[in-house]
Formats: sequence, structure tokens, C-alpha cells
Amino acid sequence: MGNQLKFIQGNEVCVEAALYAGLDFYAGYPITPSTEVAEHMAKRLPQIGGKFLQMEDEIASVCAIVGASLTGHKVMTATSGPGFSLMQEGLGYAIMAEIPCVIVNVQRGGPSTGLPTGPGQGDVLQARWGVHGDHSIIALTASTHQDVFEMTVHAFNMAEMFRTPVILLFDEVIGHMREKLIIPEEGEIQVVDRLRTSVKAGVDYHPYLPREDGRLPMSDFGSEHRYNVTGLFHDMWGFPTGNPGVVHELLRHLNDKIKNNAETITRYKEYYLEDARTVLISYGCSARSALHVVENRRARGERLGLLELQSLWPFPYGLVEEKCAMARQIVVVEMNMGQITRAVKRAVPEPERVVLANRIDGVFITPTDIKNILRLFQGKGV
Amino acid sequence: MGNQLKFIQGNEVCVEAALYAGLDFYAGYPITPSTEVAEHMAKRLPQIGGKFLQMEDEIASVCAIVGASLTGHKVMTATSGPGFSLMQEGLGYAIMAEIPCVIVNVQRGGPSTGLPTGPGQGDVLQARWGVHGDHSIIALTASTHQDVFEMTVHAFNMAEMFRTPVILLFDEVIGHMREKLIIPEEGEIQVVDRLRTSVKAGVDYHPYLPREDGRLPMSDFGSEHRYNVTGLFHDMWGFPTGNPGVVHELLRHLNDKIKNNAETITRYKEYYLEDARTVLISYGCSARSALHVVENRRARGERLGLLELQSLWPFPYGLVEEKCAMARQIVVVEMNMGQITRAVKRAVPEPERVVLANRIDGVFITPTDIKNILRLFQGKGV
Amino acid sequence: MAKAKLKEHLINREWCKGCGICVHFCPKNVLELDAQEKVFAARPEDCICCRLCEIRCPDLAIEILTEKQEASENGKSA
Amino acid sequence: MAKAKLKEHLINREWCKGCGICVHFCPKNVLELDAQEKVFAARPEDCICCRLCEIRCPDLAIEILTEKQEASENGKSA
Amino acid sequence: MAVKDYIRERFFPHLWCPGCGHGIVLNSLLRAVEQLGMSKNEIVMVSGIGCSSRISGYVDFHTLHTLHGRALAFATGVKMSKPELNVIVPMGDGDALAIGGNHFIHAARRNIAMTALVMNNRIYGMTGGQYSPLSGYGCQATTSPFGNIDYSFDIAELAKAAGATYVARTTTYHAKQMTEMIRDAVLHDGFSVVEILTQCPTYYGRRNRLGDAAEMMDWYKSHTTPIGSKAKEENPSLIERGVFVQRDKPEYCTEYDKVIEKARGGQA
Amino acid sequence: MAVKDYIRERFFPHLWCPGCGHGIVLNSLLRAVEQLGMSKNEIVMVSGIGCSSRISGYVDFHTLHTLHGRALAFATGVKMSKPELNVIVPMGDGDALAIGGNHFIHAARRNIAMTALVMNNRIYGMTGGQYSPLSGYGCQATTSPFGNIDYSFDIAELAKAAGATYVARTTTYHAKQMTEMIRDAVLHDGFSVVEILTQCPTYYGRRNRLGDAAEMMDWYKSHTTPIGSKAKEENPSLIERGVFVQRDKPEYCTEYDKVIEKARGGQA
Amino acid sequence: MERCRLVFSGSGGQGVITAAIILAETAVLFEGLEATQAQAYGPEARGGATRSDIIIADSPIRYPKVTQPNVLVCLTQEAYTKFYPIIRPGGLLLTDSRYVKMYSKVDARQVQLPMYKSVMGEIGKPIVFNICMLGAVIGITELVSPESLMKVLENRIPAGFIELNRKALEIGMNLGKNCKI
Amino acid sequence: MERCRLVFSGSGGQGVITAAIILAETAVLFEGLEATQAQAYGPEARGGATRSDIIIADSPIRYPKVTQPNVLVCLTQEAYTKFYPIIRPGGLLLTDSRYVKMYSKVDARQVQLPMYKSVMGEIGKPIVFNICMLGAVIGITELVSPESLMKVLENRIPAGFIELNRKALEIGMNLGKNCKI
Ligand SMILES: Cc1ncc(C[n+]2csc(CCOP(=O)(O)OP(=O)(O)O)c2C)c(N)n1
Ligand SMILES: Cc1ncc(C[n+]2csc(CCOP(=O)(O)OP(=O)(O)O)c2C)c(N)n1
Ligand code: SF4
Ligand code: SF4
Ligand code: SF4
Ligand code: SF4
Ligand code: SF4
Ligand code: SF4
Ligand SMILES: [Mg+2]
Ligand SMILES: [Mg+2]
Repeated sequence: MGNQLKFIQGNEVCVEAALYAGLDFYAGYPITPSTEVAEHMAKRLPQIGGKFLQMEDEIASVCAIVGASLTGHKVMTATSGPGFSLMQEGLGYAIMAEIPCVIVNVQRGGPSTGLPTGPGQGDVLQARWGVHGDHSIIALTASTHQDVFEMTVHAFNMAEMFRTPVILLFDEVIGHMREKLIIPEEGEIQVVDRLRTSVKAGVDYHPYLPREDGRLPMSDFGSEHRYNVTGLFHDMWGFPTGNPGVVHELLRHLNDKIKNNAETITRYKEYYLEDARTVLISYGCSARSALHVVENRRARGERLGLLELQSLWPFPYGLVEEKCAMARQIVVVEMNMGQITRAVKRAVPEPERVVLANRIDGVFITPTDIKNILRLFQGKGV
Repeated sequence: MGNQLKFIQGNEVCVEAALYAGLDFYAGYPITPSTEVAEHMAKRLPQIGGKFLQMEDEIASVCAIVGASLTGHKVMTATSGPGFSLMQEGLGYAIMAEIPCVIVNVQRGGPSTGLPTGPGQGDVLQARWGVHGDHSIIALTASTHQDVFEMTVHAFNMAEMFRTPVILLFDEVIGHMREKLIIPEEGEIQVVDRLRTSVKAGVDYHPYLPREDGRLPMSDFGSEHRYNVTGLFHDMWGFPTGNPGVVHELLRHLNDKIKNNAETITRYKEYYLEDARTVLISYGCSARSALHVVENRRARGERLGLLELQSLWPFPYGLVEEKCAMARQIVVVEMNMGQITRAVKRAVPEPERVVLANRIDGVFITPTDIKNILRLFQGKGV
Repeated sequence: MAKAKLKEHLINREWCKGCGICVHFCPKNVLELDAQEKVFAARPEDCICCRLCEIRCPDLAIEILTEKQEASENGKSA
Repeated sequence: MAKAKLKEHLINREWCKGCGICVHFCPKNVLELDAQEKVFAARPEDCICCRLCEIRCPDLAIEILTEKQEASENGKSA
Repeated sequence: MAVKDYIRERFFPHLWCPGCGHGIVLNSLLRAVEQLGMSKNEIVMVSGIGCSSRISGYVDFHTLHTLHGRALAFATGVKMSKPELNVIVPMGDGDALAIGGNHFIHAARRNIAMTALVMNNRIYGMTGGQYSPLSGYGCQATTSPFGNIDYSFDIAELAKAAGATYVARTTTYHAKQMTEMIRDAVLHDGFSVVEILTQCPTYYGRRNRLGDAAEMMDWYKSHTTPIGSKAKEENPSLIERGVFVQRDKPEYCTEYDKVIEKARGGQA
Repeated sequence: MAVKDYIRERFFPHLWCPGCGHGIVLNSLLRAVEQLGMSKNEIVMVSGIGCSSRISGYVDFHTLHTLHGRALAFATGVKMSKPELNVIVPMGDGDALAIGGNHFIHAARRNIAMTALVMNNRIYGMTGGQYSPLSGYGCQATTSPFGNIDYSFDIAELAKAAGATYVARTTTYHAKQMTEMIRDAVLHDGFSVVEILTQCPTYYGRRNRLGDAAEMMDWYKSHTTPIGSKAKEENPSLIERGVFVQRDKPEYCTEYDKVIEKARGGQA
Repeated sequence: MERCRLVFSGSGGQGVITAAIILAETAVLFEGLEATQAQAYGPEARGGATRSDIIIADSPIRYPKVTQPNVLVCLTQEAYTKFYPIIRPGGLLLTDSRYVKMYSKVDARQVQLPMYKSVMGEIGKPIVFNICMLGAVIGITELVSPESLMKVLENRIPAGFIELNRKALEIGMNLGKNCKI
Repeated sequence: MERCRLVFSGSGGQGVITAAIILAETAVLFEGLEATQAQAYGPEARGGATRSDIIIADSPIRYPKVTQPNVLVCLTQEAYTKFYPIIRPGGLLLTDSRYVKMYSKVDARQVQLPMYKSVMGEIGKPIVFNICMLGAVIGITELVSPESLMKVLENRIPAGFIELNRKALEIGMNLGKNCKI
């Protein structure tokens, strides 16, 4: 059933991609605009013998998937702003206990209940810093259904590779719209499977001792290795410790495993950057409008280009610096008050070049909005 | 009973200061190392006719104080990392609905359950960005009991002034240690009371229409003005709306009221900055160790100074830039992986000057640690 | 209490959503929906002023005005 | 089942926290705490091997070894 | 008509679907308040998130529209800080018993004088028809395409076990009974729960082929019976209506007043 | 001795205070597991945060030490994803019924085959003695310096009302009964709850002047009685011990298998 | 082909969103075209005037919402009143004669067809009203072929209802083809 | 005055933390000095060796923890074993003769006093053991006056217990004053 052509909703694409990546356990609580992820899962999972659980709330949902991941399953939950806020404690647990899982946040207008059915990209910095305590995180996004598919698979791959939760930051526009999707053949996109320990029964297994390559082989709950998992600082067997040396090492490990592998994690797309004087940087739904403008202006001869970020955290500082090296002006297009703009400013020399083209009124930013803003930046009025 | 000399715990100081500021409602759920705040409240509040509520969890706690604030009371809750993570949704509600309240986070070692009784300052960026959606926040801190008192009163003042939640970011060291406190006389520290509407019964009252000076007069639930409060985007009467213009204005208002009043909010202390070549920047417990080093080295003739931040958010970019203008080296002393260091780097030209002196192993950073790190920076080895 | 006599079926056409609940439960089959799916009193003469329509309308769109009520409203001094 | 005969009170002094629960509930008053607040069998001869001390010890610090048990453990082939 | 004095007319017609039972609850509630003769300034309505929770926008009381599942927690703050207010908390079944279940049992345990109106349409209406903890075994919902396997709570049983001191159940068909129950619940000095079976024709009705709003209400008529009735004995599948619990027990705010007294007497 | 085969000896002596009842629960639990004759690999223990929750560190099963109040939510994920495992969830009274109350009633409602052991010491031990939803009216705790005004849950009632299909109560004094109940609960095919009254001499005992650990256990002896005993009739303040509920009802994981069957039969 | 931007509007129960999805899906699955579909969500979408946007093109579509439709369908008066101002000058504005009273000053090719009446007269089931509307749209615009559209319908609906839909589609096609614009 | 850094250690029930607080509070409230007190928290603090740090000085104290105490008190063997290595060379190490067996190689002025024995002998209540220890400490160090210390005690404990404590303090004072260091 490979290379199947579909016309479906972004939220459904995410489900199909998760199944492609090997997901067979989902727990969630409905919330607009992510609900269709749950609804589609409820139908698709039992068809493949997987489990769909509707929990009593988002807290229970994130906890349940962590539990299921430990028995050896690929797992996921999906939510939106308010639910994502509630998940922060559980997310932090998954980070600390190094449990692979994928958390989808289909963003809507915030803060608080905000605009439940309106688009927004206001949870970008929350995805990075919403958890208490020092930590690192992987967060991916996408602007087309084909990319939603790829990034979802990538999310599972990164989660398994680095034994960590990965956040998929979609938005209302992408989640709800329908467009074409070609489901790749089996094998067309690489699927990373969980690295399981080769240690034999009876031999001391260290669930929290990284291998030379930095990966930590796992052992499924229920199999021959019994160990402990905790959200406390812990030693290589998973037992609580307050030993300063061990605490230090664990915190460094949790952060370094992501920082040092930023290249493996990073995904982006570029359009017309070679000779671009004005570089647009965008992601998610905003990148669609930005690309529209770039193609449109290119056709008229303007030297515009687009760098579309598909991974937001860890932020690809080096990449952004490199791609913007020649730019006179860098315009970050996003639907918030400049959450990625901050990172871009840190990334490039002469941060005065960086400006923000945004909309924060719950309306999907249009190509016309961007064109007008560009004209203003160029001093031409609208 | 003014100017009373006391020898008490930091957590108790916070309670006494809250009472000084006019608090009479507290709801909370115990968690180390903030528990003594609740315990002391349980004793003190009924003595003054106030209410102490132990709720079923942290979520209920933050919700309950918002409810009580609406009836006209000054309110507070206290927690620590895991509980603070759980409060993010409620905190976002208070931001959106513009409800004055104070949330104390006595930080411990994170992420996750981490080191419940170990010190840490890892929740600084969570305090800024833990809520979904664009938002601004006020976060204050303190390094001595006298400052804990002042900053707690300041927190209530800022909460009332700007109709917003204020976060008090203390830490395990400050919360648990005991030292001297002189309780100021009544009136010695200014106490800002809630601005109540002067609109008469029967006249249209606009709970969400800022006055010319930006403040929004409130009306207590139960009095003659009936209005609506919601976490949805809302109009000036508090009723839900998706009108893009209103949405835009509200979001700007929520952010601008804090940004534009940064000077009123900002609090800091400085030591020997006039001619300092090396400027230490620190806050909370770390600032104690940093000050120890500064005094010690000054005695030996080294040109060291300390800028102690007592307000962390909104970050005082201008202040930091100004105070560091002459510095060859800027050393940020904090007990995390550099959360304030990031902001300092954004604040100053030549961010290469900024380095981090930290400890992340659950041990309170010592003056010796800082001295050793300084020597290393100076290329002298330890 | 004297039996109430109908004065009028006060119907708020803007609020009525044509759900048919009042029509369905009227014990005397007084009400009907029109072409625009708004309710109207097709047989007002049969109405016994039981107000079941009024208290079950989810849209507060129908109200039974009775003579008695009128009287009492007008005659507050009485 | 034959009545078990005491072989030994196996006491783990490192684990015993001297809470006194076993002492308090021993029906035969066999046990006592010593100066270091560790339990010891003061009157082992009175022990009826009821194991109440063993099953109530919060620290898994006391165990009743009986002859019978010994026998059955040694005589697995039987 | 006096009932209309209690609403915010400018928001009508309301956003509920045609035939939605939530409107009937609003209707009955207004009549209850009218009977109570309370001033609008004495009433605070606190709601969460859901179709049901939007009710707070329509009534002209002090209204606090909060977070999904958290209404009772906010309400507890309102009530404790100003006990003279009458606090009414309408909630959806999901709001009250899925995400909000903990606050529900704890408010009941404390016996704090507030009235929880559980508008039980057996579905998550607002999000488009997912099953709730009240949907019932075997039902159809968007997240139970193969039939629901989740058992339901019995709200009355749960409220009672948790400590509520007034517990009643009725339906939108029984609008008069509903008005009486809401009135009595608000008057009750302790935590009161009124469960109201209310139709969601759009999602629950359509998916489970229960017909239109009026037919769903017919079902309430034929499938419920007064508590302890003979009909129930003969047909145990009938749902009981009526007052399950009504008892005196010291109320939480009153108890706290005693704490204050003690504290001021200095007996710490 | 075989019981010791089930523990991680290197962590002994454990961190509980002298006389802490949690140790007796551990003791009884190990004996129950021994009686069950299960392989250690078949058992998963999931716990939250609290003194009680530290029990998972001491047993040589698959152990998952999670977040305060969330153990049952994690456990639900473990069980649903691998139903052949036996999942035991020891919880403190605060863990289970304060912050964790919602997960408790929902696990009960689903009737998912796991065993919740509520180690009820009527206090928050780990954080130093604040009152819990089980402390009892009038008790002394650090957050109720003027006497507690919070009523307690009846855990058995609540579990029953929520849908648990095995519900029992015992105390640390009744260690043998505890072992039997834990054994039966683990064998039960549905959600099982065993409430164990267990002493916290350090906080609850000391503040409420209940004497040392042994005296607190004496209290359990004298203040409890078998369910339905004559003593209870004569003295209603006695706490009942025994099995309150034990009934057959389809289990959640088994039900889900049927969903899979249906889905694969294509009847969506 | 020229990029076509459509907006279908009407009230909740009329099936305009389903119609929009079917049209766009047809374009993608059986005509080798690109298409996007988007719609209004939330409580507003339940009552009142609901709306769905479709773009059909032969090159990738970036911005998936429609600000100025070439083709606007309004199936209720409320929808007409709300949306007629957004039509691209000279665009096609299709309405149903039962539900909508047209305004004369609209700068568009206004087409009013008795779709509801025809469906009720010839089939008697209002449920296929939206398919009839689709027939009219493709009858006028020839955006996709009716055969392709039927393939989509065959995948979506139970076999017993196929004929009903085919009939409705035909009725619409005929109305569309024969109308004067 | 010279800054004095003290560490009191012992087991949970011995009241070393209370003693530490009382000492520091005395310095602040009645001697015009600065003082800080800090302690170990968490489960470890419950069983095992607990510890409290006190600094007393006449100028502000920044860093409130003690790394190298001038004065170390160890009331159990476990505490002694754990903490003796941190004492400042030449500092004062006070132990109780009932509980602690001293090591000879410690670079400190080791003082062992029969505090427990004296308290039990002369008062019979172990509850004031910690106050006796405090007496010994101030008897040796003269950090604060016993009168000041009694004022703190009077504020803290029920009137009925004051005499008991005064007695214990005296016993300690005498032991401290008369010991040879
Ligand atoms: C934290 C959070 N989770 C989920 C949602 C999404 N949500 C809104 S209302 C609702 C359920 C509505 O069902 P119910 O409470 O039964 O009310 P009804 O709409 O049926 O009246 C959900 C899941 C939310 N707003 N916030
Ligand atoms: C989210 C969160 N809130 C609060 C705490 C603090 N905390 C840890 S254990 C506990 C309660 C312990 O009481 P209980 O569950 O009864 O267990 P016990 O210690 O009495 O065995 C609390 C409040 C926490 N760890 N996490
Ligand atoms: S019940 Fe109300 S809304 Fe429904 S048809 Fe009658 S008047 Fe109209
Ligand atoms: S008052 Fe009674 S009889 Fe009259 S229309 Fe209404 S329901 Fe029918
Ligand atoms: S019960 Fe156990 S710990 Fe307590 S005294 Fe006896 S052996 Fe020691
Ligand atoms: S076995 Fe029984 S009799 Fe023997 S020591 Fe233990 S409790 Fe006493
Ligand atoms: S979706 Fe259901 S609950 Fe919501 S308004 Fe419509 S009928 Fe009522
Ligand atoms: S504090 Fe209480 S519950 Fe915790 S270990 Fe000590 S006795 Fe046990
Ligand atoms: Mg509902
Ligand atoms: Mg407890």
C-alpha cells in the first residue's frame, strides 16, 4: 500500500506517519485543534492491533505514554496549548528518565483558552522552556502535509535515537487544512528502531550508562532485566542519588546529547537563497505565506529567498548564520511576537538586520500582509 | 509591632511580608522546599481573620487564589518546580484575565523530581516562558531575608499595580536558612492597594478598559458591577470575541503593560561597581556567594564589583548594559546552565565578555568555587 | 388560583431555532413550525396555558402571556 | 503439620531500628531491646514460633528459623 | 417577563445548537433563581470550558468562565474568600468528571456550600463528540468508532461517596423538577450536586441514532423513574430521578470561621 | 529466606523512620508475592512520590518511580501496552487521593486489572506532616495548627462508587490479613484496591499524641472490626476491615482486545 | 490551468464542507491536480454561516485560504449576506433559489439555480442537496469531470446510496450546463 | 569578634537543629550579632546523621553554610565518623561520652563531656540533652551569654518547662567551663 495518494487533513497525516514510524500506542485527551489526531488514532490503531486510550486528562495522557514506552512501544500523545501546559511536569519526567515519546502540540491562539480555533505559533518558547529545571528538548515543525509526514517520522526517529521526548509543533492551519499526501513506500523513509540492550539475562544491565556513541540501549519492562526508573537524579542503574558528581554528569548528559547532535536533528528547506539580499526565515503555516511571497517576487525579479526551519529546537544557530551571511535584511515571518526572531538575532552578526513580520490577531498571516511589511521595511510605504 | 527583630526562616519571612502587604487569602499544596510557607500561613492567616486553604493539588491552588482575588482579596500560593509546572495553565489564565496574584516558587534541583532538598536556580526561564502563547511576566527574587521581605511586598504591589500575576523566584537556600529580619514599621514600605473602580452602580463599567495611565480599575465580585471574566480573548467588558482588532490590542496590552513599565518593576543592588573591571552579575542565593567573593577580593585590592538583580523579568537590559559598560569581563554567577547568562549576553555589546560561573550538581555554589573559576578565567589556573 | 386565560403566544422569531421541542411536547398540539422553521401558534384556541412549551424551550423563545398575568401586572396597586 | 521448633532468632542488627514493634507484640514476651536499641531474644526458650515478630517487623530485621524449616530445606529430595 | 431580567439579552440567540438541552438548563436555572428571589449581585456563576460552560456568558450575575475542569477550584476560592455569595457552578460531564473529577470529589468532601450543576449530555460537545466518562458502555462517539468500552460513573453515587450533602438527578424533560432541585440545591448549606441529563442532538444523538432533540427527551421520560419506584424494581435498567441525599453536616466556610475564632483566642 | 529474594538488599536498611508502617506493608507485600509464586519479571511496580512511594526502590521487580499523584496514569500505560504484566501500584494517601484522586477514580471506573495499595497513614509524611484528605476531622497537622476541619474520604466507599471490583481494607497490625488481601487483589481480574492503615509515628503519631509505633498499631487493633460485625453495630465509630467488594465485571484490557477484533473484522 | 479559488458557504447541516472536500479530493486523486481545502471551526461553525475554502491548481498551492474567490457558492441568505462582498469582481456567485434572495449590485456573474427544488422534486431527499450543488459547480466550471467525482463518492458512501448521489450530481450538472452566464 | 562557624550534628531525635536555632537566635535577638542557621533537609535528615550549620559574627554573613567549622559538635558515632574530617585544623570538637568513641588522629581540640549522663543523672529527662549541649558550647566558647539564651528559651517553651531547661543549661555550662582544652 506504499506510495498511496491521499487527500487528507494535516492531523490525519500525523497519524499515518506515526503508524509508518512504528507507533502502536496512543493516549490523549481531546482539544481543538488537535482532536482529529485522537479521532483518527481511535480508528486506525485497533486496526493494526495497537492501543488507543482516551485518558481523563492531558496529565494522565503524557504519563500513560511514558508507561507504555517502557514496555517497548513507540508512543505518542497530541494536544494543544492548554493541554500542553498541563503536560509540562510529565514532559520533564520523560526528559529526566530518558523515555522516548512524541508529543504533538497543534498550536492555537494563546495565552490561556485564547482563540481555540484560531491559528497561532505562540508556544515555540514554551516548547523550549516550559519544563522546570535545566533541560534540552527537540522540537520539530512542518508547513506541508508531505513535511508533516516526514517530520513525524523524524520525531519518532529522534526520540528513539536519543531516548528523549520530541515535540511536534504544528499549528491550527496545518492541522486542519486538507491537501495532497503521498504516503511513502515502506523503507522509503528510514525508521529508527529502539536500541535494545544486548546484555544477557543475569548480567548487570545499566539502563542509564551511555555507550561510546552516546546512545543508551533499553530493556523492555517485562523482560529479563529489572531496573528502576525515576524522576529523581539517579545513577547508571536508575537508582536515586544526590551524589554531586553523578548529578552533574547526568544533567550534562541530558543536555549534551541533544546539543552535540544538533546536526543529526536539524532539518530545513531553502528556496532561492544563493543570491538573496532579503532572507525570509519562517516555519509552519507562516512559511507557506512566506514562500508564496518569495515565489511571487522572484518572478518579478526581486532577490528574495526563504529559509524554512523544520526543526526549531535545538536552534540551528550555525545554519542560520551561514544562510544569512550575505543578507542585507533578514525577515522572520511567524505568528507570534517574535519568539524565533530572538533566536535568529542571537545567531547572526549584526542583529540589526533582523526584523519581524508577524500577525498576532488570530488571523493566518497572508502573503499580502508580508508584502506590505516588506515594502515598509524597504521604506516604500504600503 | 513594627521594627520587630526576628530570627526566622526565609519561607516564614515571605509569609510575614505577604501579611504586611495585605494578603489575606492563601491556597496551596505542600512541596519541599516551599512547604514552610504553607505551614506558617496556616497559623498566621486565621490569626488575622484571613483564610488558609490546603487544596487537593497545585492546579486547584492557583485556581482558588484567582477566584479569591476576584472577590477583592490579596492572594498568594507557593510551590516548587513540579508544582510550578502544574500551575502553568492557571498562571496563563491569570495573565489573560488580568488577575492580581503572587506565586512563589522556592526553587529546588530539577528537572523533574530532581533533587527535592537540593538548591538550584533552574526555573528562571520557565518562569518567563512556561505559559503557552505570547505573554509577559514579572519575576522577582532575593538573596537575604530583608530582601525577601521587600521583594515580597514589591510583588504584591506590582501585582496590584498591573493586574497581573507576579512570580517570586526564591530558592532552597534562601527559603530554608534562618537569619535576621527586621520587620519594617507599618508604612515604612509602601503598600499599593487595589485600584477599585469609581464607576457608580448602574453606569457601564469596563473591567478591561485601561485608564489613561494604563491601569485597569477593578470591581469586586459581589459588588454592584457584574461582568464576565474569561481566558478567551475578550472585549472591554470581558466577553469573548474573535475580532482580530480586539485580539491584537489585548495581546499588545498584556505585553506592553509590563514592558513599558520595566523601570517601575526593576529592582537591583550594586556593590563596588564604580571602578570594577570584572563585574559579577548574580541573584538569589548565588549572589550571597558572589558578594562574599567581591568583598573578599576588594579587601585585597582587586577591582571586582557585583550587580545583584532582584527582578529577573522583565529583564533589565538597559541597566545591565549600563552597569557593564566599563567591564572587561562579566561573570554571571548562577546555579543553572546559564539561564540569565543568555539574557546578559543579549544585553551587552561584545557579548564575548560574558562568562558563566555556575554549579549544577545540587550543591550551593561556594565562594571558593567562584574564586577558582575567576582565576581560571584570568588564565591563572586554580 | 383561577385558571389562566391565554392572551398571546409571545414568540421571539429571532431566537427560535426551530428545534420543535415545544411543538412535540405541547399536550394540545397548539404549535407548529412554519416554512422558515420558526414556531407559531397554529391553534391558539386549544392552548390550556400549561406553559410546558415555555419552560422547555432551550432558546427562551416562547412565552405564554395570559389575561390573569396581564391583570396582575397592570394592577400592582390592587 | 507438626509444631515448629525454634532453631534461632535471626536478627539483622544493621537493619533493626529498635522500633519495638516485635517486642510489644510478642505474645510470649521473648524479645527485648538492648542498650544500642537493637532487638535480641531475651527468652528464646519461651518462643512459640508464631512469627508475629517476623511478619510485623517494618525493617525485615527479624526472622524465625525453625528446626522443621531447616529439615525441609535440607531434605528437598525427600 | 422576569426571567429575562437575569440574562444578557445582547448575546441571544445563544450559540448552542437547535434543541440543545443546555438551553433548557439555562431556562430552568433562571426560573429557580427567580423563585429564590436573590439579588443578581449575590450570585456568582463559575464555569469551566465546554458547550455547557458557555452558560455563564448568558446570565447577568458575576460570571467567571475559567479553565476546562477547574471551575470548582476557582469557585472554592470565590466562596471561601466571600462566603456570603451564592456560588453556582454549571459543568459539562467531561468538565466535571473527566479532567475535573478530582476537584469534584474534593469539593464534595469539604462540604463547601456551592451548587454543582452537572449538565450531563454524555459526550464532549464542544470538541465535537468524543466519548466522556458518562457516555456509557457500547455507545458511539468519534473516539469510539468500534463502540465504547469505558464504563460510566454514577455521578450521584460518586458525589455521595465523596461527601456531598445534597445530591439529586433529573432531566431536561423534567424541567419543573429541575427548577425545584436547583432552587433547593442553592438553598442547601453544604456542597450540592444536581445531575441533569441533557441532550446533545448534534453529536450524541446523531451518532447513536437517538433522533432529534424532542425524541431524546422522550427517551428521558421513558427511561427514568422516581427513586425507589416500583418501575425501577421491575426494570432495573431505568435511571432513577430524585433527591438521593439531603443531609445536615457542618459546612466548610462555617467551620473555618471557628478556626479563626480559635486562632484569635490564641489556642494554637 | 525466600522473601529476601524479592528485595534489593543493597538499599537496606531502608530510609523509613523506626516503626514506620510502610515497612510492614513491604513485609506483607513480599509475602503475598511469595505466595503468588510469580516470576519477578512478570511484576511491575509503579509508584508516585511520598515516603510510601519509595517502596518501589526496595523491591526487585520492574520498578517505575514516577510523579506525585500520577502513578496510576503511568501504570495504565504499562498495563494497556503489555497486559500480561502484573501491575502493583503502592500509593500514599495524599498521592492516591489528594493530587492523584482523579486517576484513582478513573482507573476504578475502567476496571483495568491493576492493584492499588493505598498506604494510608493519614498524613503527608514525605513533606513533613501536613494534613491529607484522610487525616480526619479534628486532627493535628503542621497545616492544621488549630485542628483540622477537612472531612475524610472513605476510600472504600469512593473506590466502590467509582467502579473498583475488588475493595478491601486492613491495617499494619493485621499483617497476615494484609498479605492475603494483597495476594487476592493481585489475582483479581479487574481494578483492585487495598487500603492499609499504616502508622506514621514521626508526624501523625507524634502530633496527635498517639504514642509510638506499637501503640499506634494497638489502636488499629482496638479501633477496627471485621465488616458487618456485631461490634460495629454497637460502636459505629469502629473502622471496618475486610473485603467490601469482590465482583466479576469485564476487565478493560480484555475489552480492548475485542475492539481490536472488531476493527480487524472491519466493522468500523 | 488557471488557479481556481472557491468558497462554499451555507448553514451547518447543508453539507457544504463535505462538498468542498469531495471536490478538492477529486481534483487531487483523479485529475492529477493540486488542491487544498480549509474551513471554519469552532462554535461559530455550528450554527450560523459556515464556510469552506478550496483552491484547485496545477502547481503547488502555498497559501491555502481564499480571500477573493473566483467561485462563491452561498446556500443560505445569511451566508450570502456575509460573504458576497468577498467575491472577486466578475467571479461566479452561485445561489439556490429557495434559500437566497439576490442583491442586484453585486459585481459578479450571479447564477441562481433551483437546486433544492429540483432535488426535492426529482429525488425527494434533501440529504443530496450538496451533491447537486457540486454538479452545478462543475457543470458551469468544468473544474473536474463528473466521472472522477463519482469515484470519490464511491469510496466515501455506502453502495446503497451511490445511485442517489449520481442522480443528484446529474441534476446539478444539467442545471449548471444549461444556465446562462 | 572573630566570625564563628559551628556545625552541630547528631541523630534525628536529639534536637541538634533546635539547639542550633536557639543559639543563632540568641546571638541575633539579644547579643546584637549577626547569625545564620542552615540545615540538611530530606529523607536523609530523618534517619542517619543530621546536621545544622551556624555562623555567628558581628558583620553581615553572606555565605551561610559552613565548610570548615571552628566548632563541631557530634552527638552520635555516625555523625562523628561522617563529619570529623571537616573540622578546621585546631578547631573545637565536642562529643558526648555516652555516644561517641573518639579517634586519636583528629587535628582538633577534642573535648568529650558526659553530657547525656549528667542530664540523666541530675534531671532524668533526655529531652533537654540538647540544651545541656548548648550550655557546654557556650561554657567553652562564650559565644553568647546564658542569660540571653534563657530569654530565647522563655519565648519558645511552655512556662512549666523553663526550669528544666535552665537546669540543663547550667549543667552544660559547668561541664564546658571546667573542661580542659
Ligand atoms: C486543558 C484542556 N483540555 C482540553 C480542552 C478541550 N475541551 C474543551 S471543552 C471539552 C469537553 C467538553 O465536554 P463537556 O465538559 O462534557 O461539555 P459539553 O461541551 O459536552 O457541554 C474539551 C475536551 C480544553 N479546553 N482544555
Ligand atoms: C507535584 C508535586 N506536588 C507536591 C509534591 C510534594 N510531595 C511529595 S510527597 C507528598 C505527599 C506525601 O504524602 P503521601 O502521599 O500520603 O505519602 P506518605 O509520604 O505519607 O507516605 C507531597 C505533597 C511533589 N513531589 N510533587
Ligand atoms: S422550543 Fe423554542 S426554539 Fe424550539 S421550536 Fe419551540 S420556540 Fe423554537
Ligand atoms: S402553554 Fe401548553 S398548551 Fe399552550 S402552547 Fe404551550 S405547551 Fe401548548
Ligand atoms: S520490629 Fe524489627 S526493627 Fe523493630 S525492633 Fe523488632 S526487629 Fe527491630
Ligand atoms: S515467633 Fe512469636 S513468640 Fe517467638 S519471638 Fe516472635 S513473636 Fe515472640
Ligand atoms: S454540540 Fe451538543 S452540547 Fe454543544 S451546543 Fe450543540 S447540541 Fe449542545
Ligand atoms: S515520616 Fe512517617 S511515613 Fe515517612 S518514613 Fe517516617 S514514619 Fe514513615
Ligand atoms: Mg458533555
Ligand atoms: Mg501519607
